[in-house]
Amino acid sequence: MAEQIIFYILAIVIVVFSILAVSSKLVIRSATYLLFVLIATAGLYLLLNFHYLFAVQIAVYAGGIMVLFIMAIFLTHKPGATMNQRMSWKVKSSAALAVSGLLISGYIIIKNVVKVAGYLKGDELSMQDLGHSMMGTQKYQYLLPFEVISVLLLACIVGAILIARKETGNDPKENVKDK
Amino acid sequence: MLVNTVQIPVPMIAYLIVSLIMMFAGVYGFLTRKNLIMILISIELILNAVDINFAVFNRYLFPAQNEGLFFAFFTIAIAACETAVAIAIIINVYRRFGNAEVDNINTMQE
Amino acid sequence: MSSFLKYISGIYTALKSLLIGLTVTWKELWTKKVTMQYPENRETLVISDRWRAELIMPHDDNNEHACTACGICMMNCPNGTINVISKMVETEEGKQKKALDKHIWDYGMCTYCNLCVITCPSDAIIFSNDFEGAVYNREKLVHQLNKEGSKLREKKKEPVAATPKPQPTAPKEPVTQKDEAPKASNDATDKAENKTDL
Amino acid sequence: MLLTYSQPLELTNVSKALDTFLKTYMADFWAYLIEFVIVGVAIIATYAIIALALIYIERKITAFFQARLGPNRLGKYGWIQSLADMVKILIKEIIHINNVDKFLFYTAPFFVIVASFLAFGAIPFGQGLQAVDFNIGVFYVTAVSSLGIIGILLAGWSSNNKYSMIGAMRSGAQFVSYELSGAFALMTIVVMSGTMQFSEMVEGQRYVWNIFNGHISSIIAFVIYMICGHAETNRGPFDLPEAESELTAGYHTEYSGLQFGFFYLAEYLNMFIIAAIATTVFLGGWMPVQIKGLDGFNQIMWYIPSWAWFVGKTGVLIFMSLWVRWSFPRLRIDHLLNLEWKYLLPINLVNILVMVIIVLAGLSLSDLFPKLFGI
Repeated sequence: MAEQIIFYILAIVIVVFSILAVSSKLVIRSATYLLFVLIATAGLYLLLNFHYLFAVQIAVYAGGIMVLFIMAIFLTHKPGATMNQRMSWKVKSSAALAVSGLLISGYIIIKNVVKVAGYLKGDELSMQDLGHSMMGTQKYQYLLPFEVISVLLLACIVGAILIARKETGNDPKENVKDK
Repeated sequence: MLVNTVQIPVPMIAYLIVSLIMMFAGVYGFLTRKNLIMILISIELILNAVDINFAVFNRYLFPAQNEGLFFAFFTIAIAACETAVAIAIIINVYRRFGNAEVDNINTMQE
Repeated sequence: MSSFLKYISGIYTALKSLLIGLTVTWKELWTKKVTMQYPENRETLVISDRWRAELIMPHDDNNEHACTACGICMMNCPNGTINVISKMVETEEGKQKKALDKHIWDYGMCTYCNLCVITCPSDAIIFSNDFEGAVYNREKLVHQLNKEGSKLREKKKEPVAATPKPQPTAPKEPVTQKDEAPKASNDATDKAENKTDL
Repeated sequence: MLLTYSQPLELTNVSKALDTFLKTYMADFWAYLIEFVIVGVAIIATYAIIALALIYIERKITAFFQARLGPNRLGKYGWIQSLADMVKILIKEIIHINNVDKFLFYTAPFFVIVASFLAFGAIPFGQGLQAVDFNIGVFYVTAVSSLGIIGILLAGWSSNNKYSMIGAMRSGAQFVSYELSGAFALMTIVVMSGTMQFSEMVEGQRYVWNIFNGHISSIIAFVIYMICGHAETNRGPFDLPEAESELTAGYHTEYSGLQFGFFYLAEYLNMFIIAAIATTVFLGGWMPVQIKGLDGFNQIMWYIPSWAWFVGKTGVLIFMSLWVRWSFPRLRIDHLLNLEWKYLLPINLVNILVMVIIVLAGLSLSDLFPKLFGI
C-alpha cells in the first residue's frame, strides 16, 4: 500500500513536471522542473531498491548536470527573458507526432507487457557485489565499459575546456578567423 | 526498508507508462524548442526515461542479474559527458551570436 | 624539479603560518574579557572626563549662572540645536538690560561637537558626563538648561579694581563653593575679555 | 556483539521498549506507521534543537575569541537568546519583492533546507540511533548534500539583484570544486574501511579510529576533508559568497523572516553535518574509547552513552571550525580556486593511491598490530 502511494505521487510529479519542463516559457524554470523530474526519478530507483543508482542519479544529475545547466543559463540568458517559440504549425505537428508516438508505444506496451508480469522482490545490492561486477573481467562484469567511460569522460573534459576557453589576447572573433 | 514492508508491488506497466510519457514529453520539447539549452533539457528527459526502463526491466524481468543497473550507470555517465560538451558549445555559440538559439547556426564555419 | 620543490615548500610554509595564526587566536581565547556589563557596574563605571554626554549650565548655590544671553552658542551651533531666548530686565539703576530667559538645548539634534562650549565667552555651559539620557518621548529630549528663577551672576566691580588679577591658573570648571564663586566669575569675565582682544 | 557490556543510559533501550509496547497493542502496519511518525518528529525536533544550540555556541565562542562575553542577558549566561531570536524570526514579516521570479524565489530556501535535512537523516547519532542506514551511506550523504547548491543558485538568480547573483555564482563555483575534494577524502577512508555503510564503519573503528589506522594518509584526508567541509558550508575563511563587505549578504540578501531563517538554519546545520560525518568517518563515531583486553576500562567507557560520545566528538570538531573561522582572513576568489585545483585535488589523488598501498601492503595499524588494534 505504502509503496503504491509513494509510486503514484512520484509518477504524478514526473508526468506533470516533465510536461511543464518542455512547455515553460522561462528557461530557468524549465531547468527547475527538470530537476524535480530527476529527483522523482531517483525516488523511483529507491522504490526499486537500487540504492546505488539512486545516489548516482542524485549526485550526477542534481549535483553535476543541473549545476552546469543553471550556470549555463546564468551565462547566456537575462533574468526574466522569455524564449521564442517556433511557428504554431510546427508546434501542432510535433505535438501530434509526440501524441501519436505515445499512443502507439502505449498500445504496444499494454498489449504485450501483461504477459510478463513477474516480479521477484530483489534486495538491495551489496556494495561488494557491485564493486566486483564493476571491476571484473568475466561475463556480466564491466571493467572494459567502465574504463571506456572513464576515457570518454576525460576526452569530454578536455574537449569542453578547449571549446569553451576564451582565446587570450585579441578579439576572439579574429582569432577564430585566423584559424 | 519501505519496499520490504509491503506485499503488493507496483505493476511493471505503471513504471513503463510513466517513462513513456516522460520520453514523449522530451520528444515534443526537442521538436518545438529553438533554445539550445531547452533542447538539451529535452534530451535529458529522453535519457532519463530510458534509464527508468533499464532499471525496471532489470528488476522485473531479470532480477538475478545486474545488466539494467549497469546500463543505467553508463547512460548517466554518457549524459554527463554529453552535457559538458554541449554546454561548452552553447557558451561558445552565445559568445559568437549573442544568443543561444539553433536558427543562428546554419553553417559550421563562417 | 625546482618548481616541484617550490610547490612542496609552499605547502610547508603555508601550514606553518596557519599554525602560527591558530596559536595566536588560541591564546586570545583565554585572555580576560573586556566587556563591561553596564547596569551592574554602575558603581565602578569609569567614564572619561572628556566624554560629552549632556549639555548643562552650572548654577551655584544662589541659583545663579554665568550666561549673559549673548547668543554666541546659538550662532555657532552647526545644526541649530541651541535656542537662546532673552528678555529685557530693568536693573537697579533703571537701565534696560538683556538677560537670559530660556536656554533651550535639543538633546536629539546635538552632534556633541563642543563648539558651543569652546566659543562661550563666559564659560556658562559645559558638557557633563551624565550619559543616561534615554527618555520615552521626543519632547523630553528638549532640555531647558537654566533653572527656574535663576539669574545672571553679578560682577562685583570693586574687587576687580582692588585686586588686579587672580592667579593665572584659574580653575576651568565653575566652582560651586560660595567663597570662590565671585573669583571664578571675575576670572571668567577676564578670560572673555582676553578672548575678544584676540 | 556489543551487548556484552551493560549500557544503562542508551537511548535504544527506550526505543526498543516503545516498539514492543506498540506491537502488543496493534497490528504491525500501524505500529510501523506510528514509529515512522515518531522518528520523523524526533528528527525534526533534533534538527531544530541542534540549530538553536549551535547558534548559541557559535555566538559564545566567537565572543570569547574576540575577548567579549557574548549573549549574557536572557537567562543565565544568555542561554535563552537563540530561542528568542528564533521567535523573532518566526514572527517577522516576509517581504514580497517586486519583479522577481516568484516561484523560484519561494522554492529556493526549501532546496537548501531539504538538502541539509536529507543529509541529517543519515547521520548515526548513537548506537542504533540512525533513521536510515543505507549501504551506500557516505555516497548518499555526499550526493544529497549537493542538492543544496541548486537552492543557492536559484536564490541568487531569482532575487533580481546583482549582489545576490554574484554571491550565488561564487558559491556555485566554490561548492562544485570543493565537493570533489571532500568526496575524494571520504573515499580514501572508504578504501581503508572497505564499506560505505556508516554503521559498519563505526563498528570497524572499535579499537582504533580511522584517522590513526591509516596514519599519514588518513590524517591528510582528515585535514582535506575539514578544509573542504568549511568551503562547502561557506564558512570560516571561505565565506566569500556572503562576504558582507562586498556583497551585502550574498545570495540571501533579498530574503527576510522565515525564508532567511531557512538559509540561516541550513548553514548552521551544514556545519554540524560536516562535523558529524567527519566524526563518524574519521573519529570513530559514537563508539566509546575502547582498549582491547581491558574489559574493566571498556565497561566504564560504555557507561557513558554512545550519543554522548558522538556529541562530544562532534563538539570538538565544531569548536575547531569556529577556531579556524576566527583565525584566518577571507580568501580571494582566485586563491580559493587555486587552493582547490592546484593543491587539494592533486594531493588528494596522490593520497588515495598511498592509501591503496597502505591497505594492500598491510601497513595500517590494525594490520601491523592485530593484537592491539585488530577486531
